[in-house]
Amino acid sequence: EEGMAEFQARIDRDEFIEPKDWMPEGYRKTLIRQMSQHAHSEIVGMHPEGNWVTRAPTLKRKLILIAKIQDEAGHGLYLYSAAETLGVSREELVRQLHAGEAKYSTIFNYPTMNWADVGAVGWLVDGAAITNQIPLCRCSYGPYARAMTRVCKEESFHQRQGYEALLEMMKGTDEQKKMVQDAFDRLFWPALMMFGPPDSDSAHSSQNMAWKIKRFSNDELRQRFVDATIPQAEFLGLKIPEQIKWNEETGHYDFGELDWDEFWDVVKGNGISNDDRMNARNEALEDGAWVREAAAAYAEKQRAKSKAA
Amino acid sequence: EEGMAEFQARIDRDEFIEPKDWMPEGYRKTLIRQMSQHAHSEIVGMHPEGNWVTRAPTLKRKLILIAKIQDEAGHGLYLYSAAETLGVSREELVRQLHAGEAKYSTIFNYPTMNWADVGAVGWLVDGAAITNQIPLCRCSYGPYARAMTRVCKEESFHQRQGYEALLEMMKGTDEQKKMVQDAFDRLFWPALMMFGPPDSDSAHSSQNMAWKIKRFSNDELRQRFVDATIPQAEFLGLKIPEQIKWNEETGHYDFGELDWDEFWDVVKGNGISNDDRMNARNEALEDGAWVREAAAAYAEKQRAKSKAA
Amino acid sequence: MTSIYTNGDNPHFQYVLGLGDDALILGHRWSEWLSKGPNLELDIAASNLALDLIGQADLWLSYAAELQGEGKSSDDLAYLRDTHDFRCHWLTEQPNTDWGLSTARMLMFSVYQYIRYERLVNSSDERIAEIAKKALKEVTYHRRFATEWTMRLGLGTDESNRRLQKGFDTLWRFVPELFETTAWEQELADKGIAVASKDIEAEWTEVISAILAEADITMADTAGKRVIGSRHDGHHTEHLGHILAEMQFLQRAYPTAQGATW
Amino acid sequence: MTSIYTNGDNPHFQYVLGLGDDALILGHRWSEWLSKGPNLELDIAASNLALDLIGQADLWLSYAAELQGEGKSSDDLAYLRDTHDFRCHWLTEQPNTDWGLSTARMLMFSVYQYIRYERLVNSSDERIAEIAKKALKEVTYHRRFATEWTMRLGLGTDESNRRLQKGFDTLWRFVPELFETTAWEQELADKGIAVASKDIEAEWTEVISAILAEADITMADTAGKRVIGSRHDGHHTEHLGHILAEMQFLQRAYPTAQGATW
Repeated sequence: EEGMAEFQARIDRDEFIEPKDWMPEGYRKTLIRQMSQHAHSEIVGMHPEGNWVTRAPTLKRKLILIAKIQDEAGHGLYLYSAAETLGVSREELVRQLHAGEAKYSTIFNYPTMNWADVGAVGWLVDGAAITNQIPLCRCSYGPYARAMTRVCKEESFHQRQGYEALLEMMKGTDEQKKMVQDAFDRLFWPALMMFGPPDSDSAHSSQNMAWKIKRFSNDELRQRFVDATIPQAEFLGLKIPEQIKWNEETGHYDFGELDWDEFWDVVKGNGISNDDRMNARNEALEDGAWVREAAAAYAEKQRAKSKAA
Repeated sequence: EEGMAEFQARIDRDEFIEPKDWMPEGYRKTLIRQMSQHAHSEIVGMHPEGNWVTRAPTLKRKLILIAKIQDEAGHGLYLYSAAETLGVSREELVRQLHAGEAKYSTIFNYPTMNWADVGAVGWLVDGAAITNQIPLCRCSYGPYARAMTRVCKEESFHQRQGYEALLEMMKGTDEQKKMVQDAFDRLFWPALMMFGPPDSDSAHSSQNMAWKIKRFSNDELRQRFVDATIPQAEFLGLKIPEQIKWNEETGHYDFGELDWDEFWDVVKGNGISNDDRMNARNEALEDGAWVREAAAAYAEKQRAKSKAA
Repeated sequence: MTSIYTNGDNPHFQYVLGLGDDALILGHRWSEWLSKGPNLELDIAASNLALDLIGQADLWLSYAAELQGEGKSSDDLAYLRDTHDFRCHWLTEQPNTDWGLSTARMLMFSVYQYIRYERLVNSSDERIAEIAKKALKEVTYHRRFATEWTMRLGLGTDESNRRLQKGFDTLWRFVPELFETTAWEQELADKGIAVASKDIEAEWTEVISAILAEADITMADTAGKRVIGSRHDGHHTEHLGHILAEMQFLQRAYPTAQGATW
Repeated sequence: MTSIYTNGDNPHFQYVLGLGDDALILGHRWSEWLSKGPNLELDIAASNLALDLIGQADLWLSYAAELQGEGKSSDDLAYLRDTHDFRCHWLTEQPNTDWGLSTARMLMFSVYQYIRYERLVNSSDERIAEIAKKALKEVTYHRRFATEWTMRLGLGTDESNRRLQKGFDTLWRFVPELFETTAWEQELADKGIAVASKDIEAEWTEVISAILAEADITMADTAGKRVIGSRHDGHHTEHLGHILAEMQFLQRAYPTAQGATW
């Protein structure tokens, strides 16, 4: 009890909690869940974009796309490492993902259907992620806050790159413009759902707020994203869905009700690509097992040799 | 000795030898080798054409190509069955192919590099095969002669289809015409080598002639093919290699020396595609093992059930 | 929300196009088995399935091109549309991971096609009726082939049962899409031209469940499962794009070559 | 016999094109590993290799386009040639059957590229020298990476040794082609512009055999083996066509879209 009060006091003073510090079990567990979910999203997120690597239309775009996916693998690595400071191994976290026990951002269960999706994922999905993550750069857990700072910087870069790619396509042929519109139409709504269920349905929120693991509500962040994104879509020259309207009174865009039934359906595995994502992860894990074993065996032999010497 | 004389007398009278008839071991062995080699060629020959099935340029061409490859599988089946009448199982013959103990026509170790190759394989490779096989329709071993009759009929059809496809391409764009010329330039010489080494280097020939397993020499058949093919190539509008010249005196086309070093090199495994062909066969065999086992187990269960009933 | 690629303008064309695309893509998947089958007999069987289906595709797409009225050919429709204009069901696009999956899909789809064609034989559109009649004969054989192999694999060995079950389990999620019925499909059905997909779900379920019960394969309950996205809006699994990249290469790379010169 | 696709007109262009195509196709093969690697660290490593190689391809192909003098871009060369105009070595085209084969190929090819670039740094063509200098830094890392993984797999477990050996055994047949030297390449070499491929065979063999001896991998004797067909005549393994069908899809399917708008 006393520890708990002191812990909360530290958080209230905006101090960082570090790995060796005492922390409540709930805080640790919530962080592990959140951080690993975030790491898993980076990893699974490689696949929808990876779908276009071999078909990128120019050398420049191919290089940009590879570099972006590489950054995602890097983010996954930081975040797993940050989570490991909480006393859980990367192997265990990966096991949870593959066993279907852990979640990842459900937007990756939608397929990438045309080349504009690659730009739109940068613009909308990375954009939503950043909106979510910027507040986490001030999260109370030190390793997470520091990882987020780095991740956000790179994701802002991706977001601008994605947007720039779409700007270029909008200068192209009608077919290219249509691809951009189609990508926007498909990905915008799932991107809004990346902020999670409406505040009215969201569990744990107040405790996480108090712990400064979460600093704004889902709906607040979602609104912030919509307000930033719609003018960008207009600047691109896209047709904006009818239900989105500027509200002079509130100074925000109204966007109506989201289709939460679809959200839960996709979370539960009913998206077009859920199985493809997990199959791809499982294949990579299984096909690579002998390589990981060889590397471990080799390292062991080297250790034994240097000990003997 | 007496059996041998009677056997030869039957052959000399142009009687067919049938499976239950007495035959010399050498006759049996030679036939098994030749028939299985022929069957293997049909099977391995599916691969270079199969390389283009998923990229055939029109629905019509896709249908024609699939049907042709299907016929080759069918030829493989007849020929294995015909060889089985000599007391060797299809499994054993397939094993010999996969173990690298048996040969197949080495032209299939060249890759198919452009769409015109599909037509050119029909025209030149099936064309050479027919030239080789027509005399075998009168071969002394009954089952082989009958199989050859059926095979030749279908291959003549393929040959005409292939030639017709090239005629169409020669009415097309410069790029299409170039594909045809390129396919001819690459495949013509290996097609000539399908008749086997020059008579001066060819073993066993006289015995096989006496047994009427072989009815014309390699060089005779090769010349026959060249004489038939060059006018066809001219009709297509192809550029004929310089070393090929009409010889007024002999009434044949002279074509100079073939590159037999290349032939033997490719036979020994040094062609661009030798390994690809054997890998493809091995993969099909391995990946399909569980299916064949299931079918056998099911058939066994059905037998047991109908016995019990 | 409708997609920019929705084309509700000419439902008659869209409907026939869908019949053609199903046959084309599933036929293409079967053609991938050529020379890779478990034995020669199955190489030949796979060729037959591919030939029948691609032949059907040619008929449907030729008729679709007429209904479209833009002077296109079946080849134009097959080779010069990108994914968003394809109307095949997602089930047909799935890769041949093994003979088990291909068998499971063929059972699912041949039963589906059989029921569709059996009803389309009575279409008030004579052209549809005529093509369906021809195709029905072929699909009758496909259904028998798929049923027999379902039995062999389901009842053969433990491994074959496991693999076949895995094939089905991979594919159940694509079943609800088979029975999605758009408003315009319903209208065409009301006019006697088309079959409303939802009207054949019960029969399909009955047939499949009887076969699977006999084959010792567990059936998933997919009834009422929501379908996210629609082929009518150009939505597909990621596999279709890879199929088309390969299938359309020559037509795309040599655009000035005319169809007849290939 | 020369091929209709031989282009001896502009050897300088052909030489640089070959350098670019090698980097492009091998880079493409590495890009296929993305998100499929044995672990995240190797996903990242594969990306690095792909980025370096495709970056090199861009430089070489841009320069090749200049030498060609037809106003083309590196993208035009990468995306609008068919197989017969590609000049990459066959080794680069081979599919990634597993990490063992990819490692074996990378050892073979990075040592080859390293030796080529090390000499091209002194090319009398300053542009070649400049690009080679930049690329040499990257390839130094590639060679180290491939060497380290050859040790890990060669000396790790029985399975890894077996798989790495199999990778090498699959690829030996493509080694003689690395050292084929055309008359025009020799002429360019005599002018100090190019490196004659045959001149680097001894060094390559020495380096590779030392590494493989340490890694417990058996080396095949490929010296003097005849090469049937030539990349300079547009001859390739069948894999290249499938790479291009996928790689070039968008440029082929949307020919009116300009490079800058992608």
